[in-house]
Amino acid sequence: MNGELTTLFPALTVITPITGAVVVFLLPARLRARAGLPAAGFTVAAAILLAWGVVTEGAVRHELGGWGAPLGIDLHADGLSSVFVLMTAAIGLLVSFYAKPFFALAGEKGGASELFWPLWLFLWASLNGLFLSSDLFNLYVTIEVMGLAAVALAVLSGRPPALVAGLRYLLAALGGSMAYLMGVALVYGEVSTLDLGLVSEAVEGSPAIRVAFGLMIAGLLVKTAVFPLHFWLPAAHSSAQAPVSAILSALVVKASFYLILRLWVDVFDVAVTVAAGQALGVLGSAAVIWGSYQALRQRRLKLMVAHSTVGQIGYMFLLFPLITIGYREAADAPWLAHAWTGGIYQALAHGFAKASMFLAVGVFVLAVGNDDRRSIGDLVARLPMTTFALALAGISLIGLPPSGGFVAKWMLLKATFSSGQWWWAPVILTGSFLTAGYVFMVLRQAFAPAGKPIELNPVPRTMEVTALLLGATAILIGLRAEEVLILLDVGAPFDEAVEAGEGGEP
Amino acid sequence: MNPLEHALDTLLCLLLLVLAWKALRAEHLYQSAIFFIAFGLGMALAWVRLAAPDVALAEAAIGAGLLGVLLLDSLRVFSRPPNGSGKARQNTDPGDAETATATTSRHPGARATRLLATAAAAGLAAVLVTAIVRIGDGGGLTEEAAGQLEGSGVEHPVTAVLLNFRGYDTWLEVGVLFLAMLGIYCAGGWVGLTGGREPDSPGPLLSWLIRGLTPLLILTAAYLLWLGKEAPGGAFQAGVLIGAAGILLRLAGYPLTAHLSPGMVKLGLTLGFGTFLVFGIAALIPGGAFLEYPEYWAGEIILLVETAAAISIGFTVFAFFAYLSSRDGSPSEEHNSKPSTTNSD
Amino acid sequence: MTAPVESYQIYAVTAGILFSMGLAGLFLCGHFFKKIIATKILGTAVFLLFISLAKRDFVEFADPVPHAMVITGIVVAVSAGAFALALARRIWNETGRSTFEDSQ
Amino acid sequence: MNAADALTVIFCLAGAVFFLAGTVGLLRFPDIFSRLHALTKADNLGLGLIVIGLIFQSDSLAAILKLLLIWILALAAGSNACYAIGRFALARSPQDAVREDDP
Repeated sequence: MNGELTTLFPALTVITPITGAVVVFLLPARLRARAGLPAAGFTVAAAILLAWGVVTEGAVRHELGGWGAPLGIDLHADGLSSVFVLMTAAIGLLVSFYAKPFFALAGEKGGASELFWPLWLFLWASLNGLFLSSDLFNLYVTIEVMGLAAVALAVLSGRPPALVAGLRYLLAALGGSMAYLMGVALVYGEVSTLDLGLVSEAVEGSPAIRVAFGLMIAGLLVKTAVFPLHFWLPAAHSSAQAPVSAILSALVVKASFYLILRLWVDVFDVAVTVAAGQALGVLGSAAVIWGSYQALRQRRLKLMVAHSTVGQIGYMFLLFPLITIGYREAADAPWLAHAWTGGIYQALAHGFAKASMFLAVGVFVLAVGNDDRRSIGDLVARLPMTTFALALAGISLIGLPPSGGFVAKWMLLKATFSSGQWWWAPVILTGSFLTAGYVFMVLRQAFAPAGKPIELNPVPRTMEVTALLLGATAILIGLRAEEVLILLDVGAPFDEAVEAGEGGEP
Repeated sequence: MNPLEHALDTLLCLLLLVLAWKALRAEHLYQSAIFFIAFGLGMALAWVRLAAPDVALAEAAIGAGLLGVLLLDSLRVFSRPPNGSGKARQNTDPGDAETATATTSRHPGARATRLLATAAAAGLAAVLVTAIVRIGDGGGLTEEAAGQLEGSGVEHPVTAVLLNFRGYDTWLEVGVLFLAMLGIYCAGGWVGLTGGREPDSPGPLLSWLIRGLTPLLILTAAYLLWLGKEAPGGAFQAGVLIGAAGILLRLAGYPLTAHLSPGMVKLGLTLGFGTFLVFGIAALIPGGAFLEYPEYWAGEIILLVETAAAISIGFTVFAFFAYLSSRDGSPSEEHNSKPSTTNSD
Repeated sequence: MTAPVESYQIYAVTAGILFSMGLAGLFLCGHFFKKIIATKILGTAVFLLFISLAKRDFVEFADPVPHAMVITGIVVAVSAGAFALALARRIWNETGRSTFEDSQ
Repeated sequence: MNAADALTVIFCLAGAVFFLAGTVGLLRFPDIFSRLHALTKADNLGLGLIVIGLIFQSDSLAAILKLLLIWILALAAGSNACYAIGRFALARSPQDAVREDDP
C-alpha cells in the first residue's frame, strides 16, 4: 500500500465526523437523522482504514499543516490509539442506529434534541482527535471540545435534574482541564516542546516536571471520575437520555483514561514512582468497592448503571500499580504485559457492556415509562431480546467466562499474583461479587412474574437489536482476543503483549 | 532590571491577587462581578508588561469585555425571583442572591471542610511556587518560529503560529465557540435567535452614541483584521469587535435578530469553522497535509480564513448575548409551540 | 537562589498563587455565579504562567507559541464560561436553585 | 531632561492628581450622584491631561491623532456611562438617589 496515503488516515478520522457535524447542522431538522447515520458510517470507515494502515505499516504520523513537531502539531496513531478509535467506532455506530428511532420518538416532545446529531458527531471527532493527538496543548483543546460537547449532550433533554447535573459536570470538567493545562504550562516552561515524543525524550525527574505530571494526572482523574472525584458522574450519566448515557459512560470517560495511560507509560515514565502507582491502585480499589456497593443500593436502574461505571472504572486503574513496580527495574517482567493488556481490555469490555446496558435500560424505560427496578417485572417474556442483552452485558461486567470482562479481570488477577502484589486480588474478587449482586438482582426482577399485567409502550425493533449486538460484542471480544491484541501490539511499550494475550485465552 | 519597574510589577501582582480574592469572597454577586471585571482589566495591564500585546487585546476584548457583559446580564437574572415552575423556596430579596455563605455555615462540619480546603490550597500554592521558581531557562520555540516565519505567509509571529503552524488548534477553537452556542441552545431548550424579548431603549443619549460608534467599531475590526498580518491583532480581536457592535446595537433597541432566518443563523455560526475546514481539506488534494497551505498563497488564504472566522466569531459572540439576554435562559417565555419538555426518560 | 529576581518570575509566582485561589474558590464558593468566576480565575492563572515564562525567552520578540496558545485558551475558556452561565441561569429560572447544596 | 520631557512630567502628574481626586471622591462622597460627578469629571480631565503629556513624547502626527481619538472616545463613553448609571439610579429609587448611606 502507498505509504503516503496511509499518513492521511489519522487526519481523516478527525475530519470525517467533524465535516459530518457541520453538514448535518446546516440541514433542516427533519433531515438530520437521515444524514447523521451516513456520517457515522463514513467515520467508521475512516477508523477501519486507520486500523488497517497501522496493522500493515506500523505506527502512522500525520504532520498537520506540513510543519511537523516541535513547531506544528502531529497526529500519531499506534496500536493503543487505534484500538480506542476502533472501539469508539464500533460503539458509536451501534449507538447511532439506536439514537435514530430514539430521538424520532423524543423529538415530538420538544427540547433541543434536534441538536443530537451535530453534537454527537462533534464529540466523536474530539474523541478520535484525543486518541490521535501527539501534542500536549492540542490535547487540552480536544479535551475541552469533548467536555463541552459531552455536557451539551447531557443536558439535551432540558429537564432541571439534567441541567443541574450538567452544570456540575461542566464545572468539574473545567477544573480538571485547567489543572491539566497548568501542568502543560510547567512542562513547556521546562522543556520548550509540546510534542509527546519530544517531551518524553527531554524530561527528567525535576521538581517542576513532577509537579506538572501530578497536576495533569489529577486533572484527568477528575474527568475520568475516579473515586473520590466521581461526585459528578452518577447524576450526569443517569439524567441524560439513553443514547447519551451510553456515549458518556462507554466512551467519554475512557478518553481521559487513555490519556492518563499515555502520559504515564509513554511520556513521563521518568517521573513515575512506585508510590504513585500504588496510590492510583488504592483509588481504583476504593472505586471498585464503593461504586459497586452503591450500584447495589440503587433503586433506579439508570442510577445503578451509572454507579456501576464508577466501580468498573476502578478496575482499569489497577493497571497502574502493576505496571509501575517492575517497569523501571525489570522491563521484561512477565506480568507487565498481562497487566497492560488486562487494563486496556477492561476499558474495551466495559465500553461495550456499559453501552449495551444503558441502551437496554433505555428500552425498559421507554416500554414501562419509568426506571424503577421494581417495575420491570416479567419483562423477560415481553422484551426477551433486551433482557438477554442486559444479561450478556452483566456477564461481562461481572467477569464470567468467556466474556471480554473475564479476559480483563483474569489477566489483572494473574498479574497481581505473579508480581507479588496479591493485595489487589481480593479487590477484584469482591468487586465481581458485588457486581454479580446487582446484575442478578435486576435479572431476578425481570424474570419475576408481574403482579398485575402492565401496558407496555411499543419499542422500535432497531433499539432492541443494537443493545443486543453491543452485549454480544462484549462477550465476543473475550473469544477473539488475538485479533485485538495484534493491533494493540503495534508500538506497545511491553513486548510480550501478543504472547500474553494467548495466555489469557480461556 | 530597574527597581522602579520591579516595584510596579510587584504592585500590579498584589493588586491582581487582591482583586481575585475580593471577587471570590465578596458578599454580593454584584461586587463579585465588578471585582472580576477589574481583575480582567488588571490582567490586560499584566499582559502588556509581559510583552504580550496580542493577549492583552484578546483579554480586554473577550475576557473582560464580552464575559463582563454576560456576567452583568446574568446578575439581572439572579437578582430577581425565578420565573419558572419554581416550586422551590424563592429568594425574593433582590441584590442578595448570594445565600451560599449562609447555607454553608449552617452545615455542621462545613467550617472544618472550609479550613481543610483552604489549607490544601495553601499547600498547593506552596508546591506550585517552589516548582515555578525552580524552572530553568527553557528557550522556548522562538527560534524555530522565527526560522519558519518566511514560509508562513504572514510577518507577525503570533499570527503565524495561530493561523499556520498551529492552525489545527485555532480551527478547533473556532469549533469550540460554535459548540458553546449549541450548548447554550441545549440549556435554553430551543434553537434559533428570533423571538424572545427585545431590550428596552436605553434613552436617547446612549442610542445616539451607539449609532455613532458602530461604524467606527466595524472599521476598527477591519483594521485589526488587516493588521494581524504584521502586528498584534487578528481574527479574534476583530471578531469580538464585530460582536460588540452587534451587542451595542441590540442594547440601543435595534431589532437585529428579528430579520434573521434560521438558515442565516446556522450560516453565521458555521461560516468560520467551515471555511477553515474547506481550505484544510483542499490542501489534501495536491497531496499535502490537512491545513497545509501552499507557501505562495498562504498569505491570501490566511486572510480569507481570518475574515470568515472574524465574521463567525462576531456573530457567535453576538448570539451568546442575544440569546441569553432576550429569554433569560428559559424557554417558557416564548415559543409555546415547543413547550418545556417533560421527557420521562 | 543567587540570581536576582527577574520580573517574569514575579508574575509566574503570582500565577501559582492565583491558581490555588481559583481552585479553592471552585470548591468553596456556593453560588453558581461565583463558581464560574472561580473557573475564570483558574484559567487566567494558567495563562499568566504561560505568558510569564514566554517573556523569559525574549529575544527579538517573546516566544509566540505560548501567546498563540493563550489566545486560544482565552477563547475556549470564555466559551465554556458562557455555556456555564446559560446553564446556571436556566436552573435558577426553572427551580430557584443557585447552589449545589441541596442536590442529591 | 529636555523641555518636552519636563512638560510630559508636569501634565501627567497633573492628570494623576485629577485621577486621585476622582477616586477619593468615589470613596468618600455620600450618594451615587455626587460620586458620579466626582468620578467622571475628574477622570475625563485627568485622562485629557495625560494625553496632552503623552503628545509631547509622540513622534508622528498619526500617533498624536490616535491619542486624541482615545481621549474623545473615553470622554464619550465616560459621560454616557455616567448618564446611564444616573438614569438607572433615578428610575430605581428616586429617594435613595438623594440620600444613601450604606456602600
